[in-house]
Amino acid sequence: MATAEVSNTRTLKVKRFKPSEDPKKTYLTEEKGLWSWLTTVDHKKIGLMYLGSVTLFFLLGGVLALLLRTELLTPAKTFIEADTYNQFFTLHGAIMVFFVLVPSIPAALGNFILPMQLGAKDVAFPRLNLASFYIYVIGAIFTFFALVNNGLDTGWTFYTPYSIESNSSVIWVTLGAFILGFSSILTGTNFITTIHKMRAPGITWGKLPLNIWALYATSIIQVLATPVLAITLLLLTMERVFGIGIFDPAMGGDPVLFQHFFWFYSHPAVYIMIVPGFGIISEVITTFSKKHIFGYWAIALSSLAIAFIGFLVWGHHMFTSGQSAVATTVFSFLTFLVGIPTGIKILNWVATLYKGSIEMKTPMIYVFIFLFLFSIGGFTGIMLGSLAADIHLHDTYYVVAHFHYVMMGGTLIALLAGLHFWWPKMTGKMYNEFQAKIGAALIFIGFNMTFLPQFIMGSQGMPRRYYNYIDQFTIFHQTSTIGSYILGVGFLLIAYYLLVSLFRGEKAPANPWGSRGLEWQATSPPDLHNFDHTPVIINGPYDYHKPMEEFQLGLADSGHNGHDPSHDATGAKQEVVSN
Amino acid sequence: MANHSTSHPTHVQHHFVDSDQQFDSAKLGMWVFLVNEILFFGGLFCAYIVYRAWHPELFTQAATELNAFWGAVNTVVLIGSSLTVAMAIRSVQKNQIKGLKINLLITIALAVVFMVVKGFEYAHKFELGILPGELYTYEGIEHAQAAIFFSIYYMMTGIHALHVIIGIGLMWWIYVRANRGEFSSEYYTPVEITGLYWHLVDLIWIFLFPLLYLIE
Amino acid sequence: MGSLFDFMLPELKSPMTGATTDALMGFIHIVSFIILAGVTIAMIYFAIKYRRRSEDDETPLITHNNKLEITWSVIPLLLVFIVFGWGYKGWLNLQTVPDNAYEIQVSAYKWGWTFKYDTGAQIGNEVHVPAGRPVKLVMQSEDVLHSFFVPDYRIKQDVLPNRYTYVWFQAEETGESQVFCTEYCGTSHSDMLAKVIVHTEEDFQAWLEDQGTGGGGTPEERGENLITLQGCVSCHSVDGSAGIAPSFQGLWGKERNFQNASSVTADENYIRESILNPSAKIVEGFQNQMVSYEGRLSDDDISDIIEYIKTLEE
Amino acid sequence: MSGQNHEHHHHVSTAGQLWAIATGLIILTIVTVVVAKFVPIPAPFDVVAAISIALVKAFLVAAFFMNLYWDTKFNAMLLIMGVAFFLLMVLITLLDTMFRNDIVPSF
Repeated sequence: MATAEVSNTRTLKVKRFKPSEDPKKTYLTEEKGLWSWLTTVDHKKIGLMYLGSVTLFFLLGGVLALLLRTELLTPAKTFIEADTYNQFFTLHGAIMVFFVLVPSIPAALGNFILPMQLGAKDVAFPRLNLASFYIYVIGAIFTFFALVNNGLDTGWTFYTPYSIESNSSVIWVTLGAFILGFSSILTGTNFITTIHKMRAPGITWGKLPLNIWALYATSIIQVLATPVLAITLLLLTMERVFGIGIFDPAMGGDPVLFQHFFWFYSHPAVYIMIVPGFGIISEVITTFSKKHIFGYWAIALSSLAIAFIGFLVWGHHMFTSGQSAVATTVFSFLTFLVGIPTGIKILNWVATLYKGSIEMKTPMIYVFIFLFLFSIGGFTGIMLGSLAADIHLHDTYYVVAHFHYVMMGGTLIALLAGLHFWWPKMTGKMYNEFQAKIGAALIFIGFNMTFLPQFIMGSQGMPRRYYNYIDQFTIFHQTSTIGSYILGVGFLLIAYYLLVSLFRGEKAPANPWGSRGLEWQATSPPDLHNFDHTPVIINGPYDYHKPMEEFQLGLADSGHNGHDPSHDATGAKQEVVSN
Repeated sequence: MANHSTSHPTHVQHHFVDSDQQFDSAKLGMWVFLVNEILFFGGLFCAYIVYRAWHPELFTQAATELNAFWGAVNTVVLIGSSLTVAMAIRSVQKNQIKGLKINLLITIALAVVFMVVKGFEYAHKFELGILPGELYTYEGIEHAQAAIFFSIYYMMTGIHALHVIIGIGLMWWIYVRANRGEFSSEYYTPVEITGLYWHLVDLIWIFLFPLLYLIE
Repeated sequence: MGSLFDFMLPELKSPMTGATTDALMGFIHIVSFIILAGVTIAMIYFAIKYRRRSEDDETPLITHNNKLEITWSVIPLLLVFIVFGWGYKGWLNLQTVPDNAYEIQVSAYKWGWTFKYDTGAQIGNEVHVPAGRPVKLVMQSEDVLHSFFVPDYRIKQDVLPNRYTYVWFQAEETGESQVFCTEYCGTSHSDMLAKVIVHTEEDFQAWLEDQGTGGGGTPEERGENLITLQGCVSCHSVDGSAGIAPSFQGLWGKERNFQNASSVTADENYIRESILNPSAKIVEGFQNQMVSYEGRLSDDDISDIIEYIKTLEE
Repeated sequence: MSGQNHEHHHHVSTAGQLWAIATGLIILTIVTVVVAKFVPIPAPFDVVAAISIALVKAFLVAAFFMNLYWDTKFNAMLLIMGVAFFLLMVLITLLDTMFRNDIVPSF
């Protein structure tokens, strides 16, 4: 490619590559057997292994949640002891946060989709990618060990000094989460490098899919925040082993300092969980509206803005903790600033629908559910950010409902949208659309029935993490419990029809939704190396006003993968070689 | 993608287009990882700063138990090892594999010297009863939070020492690979990124030394 | 609308601390509801109006609209500034204790509250206060973090082991309000409740006088008072019912079987040891989870408690 | 793309340069010890002096040993970003720990 040196006058020989509807070899069939999965460095298989593990943990965390809700059917003891209840809510929180929400979208779906959307053969460091999966597994084993050996009863927040004196297996879980942190860090490092160095020719920063922007913002948070969690958990472990005293008031240490350390990670961590969800929403909403995204740069940059401002607001978890008045004031103020970019995104998505060609397929239904639930989560977040209201609502069920609306109504619903959206690409199979819609309806009804009453009882004064409660809250708790059962049935239904589709599902075409995204220009399921050509990108990922043929271009001759993506393919002359 | 891999040198992995892309990616990835390391140590520095701002007198008193001379010696040793790592990279860039190996061995030796000095410092403190946290029994410092200073000291220097040990392991691995003739001026990515790691370990110590040993 | 808010919030019994909170919450709820309704209606309207009619539908190219973007950035920004300022004002009020406030010392422990008056009177899990007068609680924890929450007053403050924190309120009417611990503190966190009991000024003074200096009564009465005050009863029942620790009823003079298969008759020394060094002998079927009361109870206190336990026959 | 491009990608320092940097670092180490032990500087400024010298040393290592001076600016930006976020963490935490006993701020 000697001509590639001068970007404006070069000629790119491009050719039209229509993805085959009947691929002979795919990443699933190229190598078979358990061993090929366990030793694979293919980002797609690793993504699926993550998806499987995340699903297992979601099942575990979900069962714990149902047990908790069942216990709360009546005040005082329904069927488990207070200590068991305390362990269950702790493990529910820890598992859902560390093992489900954090890795769900980036490590599972992101791993699968990111290189494909960049037109790369793999992530930059495939072996590190596999390592990150095994690190996740090791972290999980530690946590499992705690689960069967004494449990954990500190709450997922590990607040000192309770976590220092607790009799449960705190060290196993802190070490588990410590190890898990490295998995998260490696994924983040891998993604940043891949996005910078592995883009196909023509993918400039202005043509990155918004999913990539979201994963990029997420990776930045992972890289900057996770090490602080690691050191915090290490210090807590040392606190229990040697009694180092930094966070222990009995030794002259300061428990509020621990909260600063903890939330320096754990607040940005909620953006690790939600921001990749934003990416999925942008992809799905454009595909099913068949329309260009409204406000591309507003959405892309607001992800980065959220990532950065998200680092400055951790103290809003500590308004009643006894931190200084100055800090409280500053944190409250900054908290409102992070609400703005989030609001901007929502409005841009709604505006994208305007004059679109909207098809309510299952992924799109989840997007609608997301927009509704996440908005409620966002508004209640504003409520909790305002000082006077937070004093009343802090550590009540209002907060519980708020973060379930954000994390479950946001992240998990976005995950479901993404899962249904990319399922045909990942497995090559179509799921049953009718059953999927029933599932979405059950999720929507069950979710609201579970968590709306929690807003009310929370502002009535029902504190969180309560095994026993006073009689006036009984009706809310019972409604909530019934809602959680409906939610459980919804998830079972989803698991059922997705599993059925694997064996009996219709064969998926390469591009069932008519998307312009690059990942849909590969076969379903994709080739081991994603594309059988080096893709060339001339149009933006949301240029629905242009014909599909313009999205099916690849380098006609073998060789370079446009290592230097600043060479804008639009500047070059294209010489389309006929097929 | 059989048609793509024909022009690949053996060290270039299949998913990279060429050696440069692989080198740049590895280097960028390493820098991202170093950012991690900065924030990892950052947590400890933060604890240090908070406690020093609360109890400046504690830090002045407690630091007298640390030996500035040996701290300075270790600083010079680490700077020396950084120099030899830089020389090792220079050697491999100029395709002088023998120079690479010699410099790596000197680096390992200096790192071991650092650890030995550190070991003597620790041993001396253990004898006095200056142990972290609850195990602390020393009575020479009249301050309620004296144990916390040494907890911070042990955490900072301990984790740094752990990084030195990992560094020794990495250098040895590079040395073994160099012996097998895997590196040349065309391909020395692992040498370069291990070097970056080692310099960061040096960087951290450059701050630890005045903050812990030179408080008057 | 008013009744909806009543449904959302408990009756406000300390307007001095809670009025701003209630007004602010009402404001945010209404504005949020309007915006949420707007967004939802727009979504559903678009979904119906612009539904896909054929696979060849063509959509217009609308990439962005700067005026619109600025509008919907600036308006929410102004709204959140209002919310911030309003919330800050209310919080400032919560932080500023009136000068004439009546001060009560609060001690939190696993799992109960002790309230100490300047007369020396002490009472567990009930705080009696005068109506129509600001009350300041100066709080400290004896073990882990706790948090003092009275929904009726819209106040909450964490209680820390190494520092004093405070809250204030002014109950206008006589009556009772519920106190919760809202910082997770272990097994019986959800039973760490207390009541605020509001008296008229005269009744309050009379009640306070009644309490004496906390040292009155027979040894048995003092012992009974102490086991409530020190929170023993949150684990050890006095009616023989099973808890997370052995009941006090029927304890005296009985043979105790321990985890290590040894046994001893429950006498003064056994009870004393169990209070000061609880992990020395663990009764079969129970966990080692009690903390030592060394330094928290005087020898006299322990004697009084033993006297009281003697009265608890089966 | 391989041959001629190599030069601007991979800077090769001369041995003299590397030795000069190392010598500079060792001299600065001696300076910082001497300043701390033998020059009486009043309370907060002794720390400022020590940290300033350490920053100069850190700059030398990062720029010339770690090759940032010749490297792509993005890698230098990463380093700066890491330090910036560390400073944010410290400064905001100090906003709490240093002002706990202060009166409530007012408009």
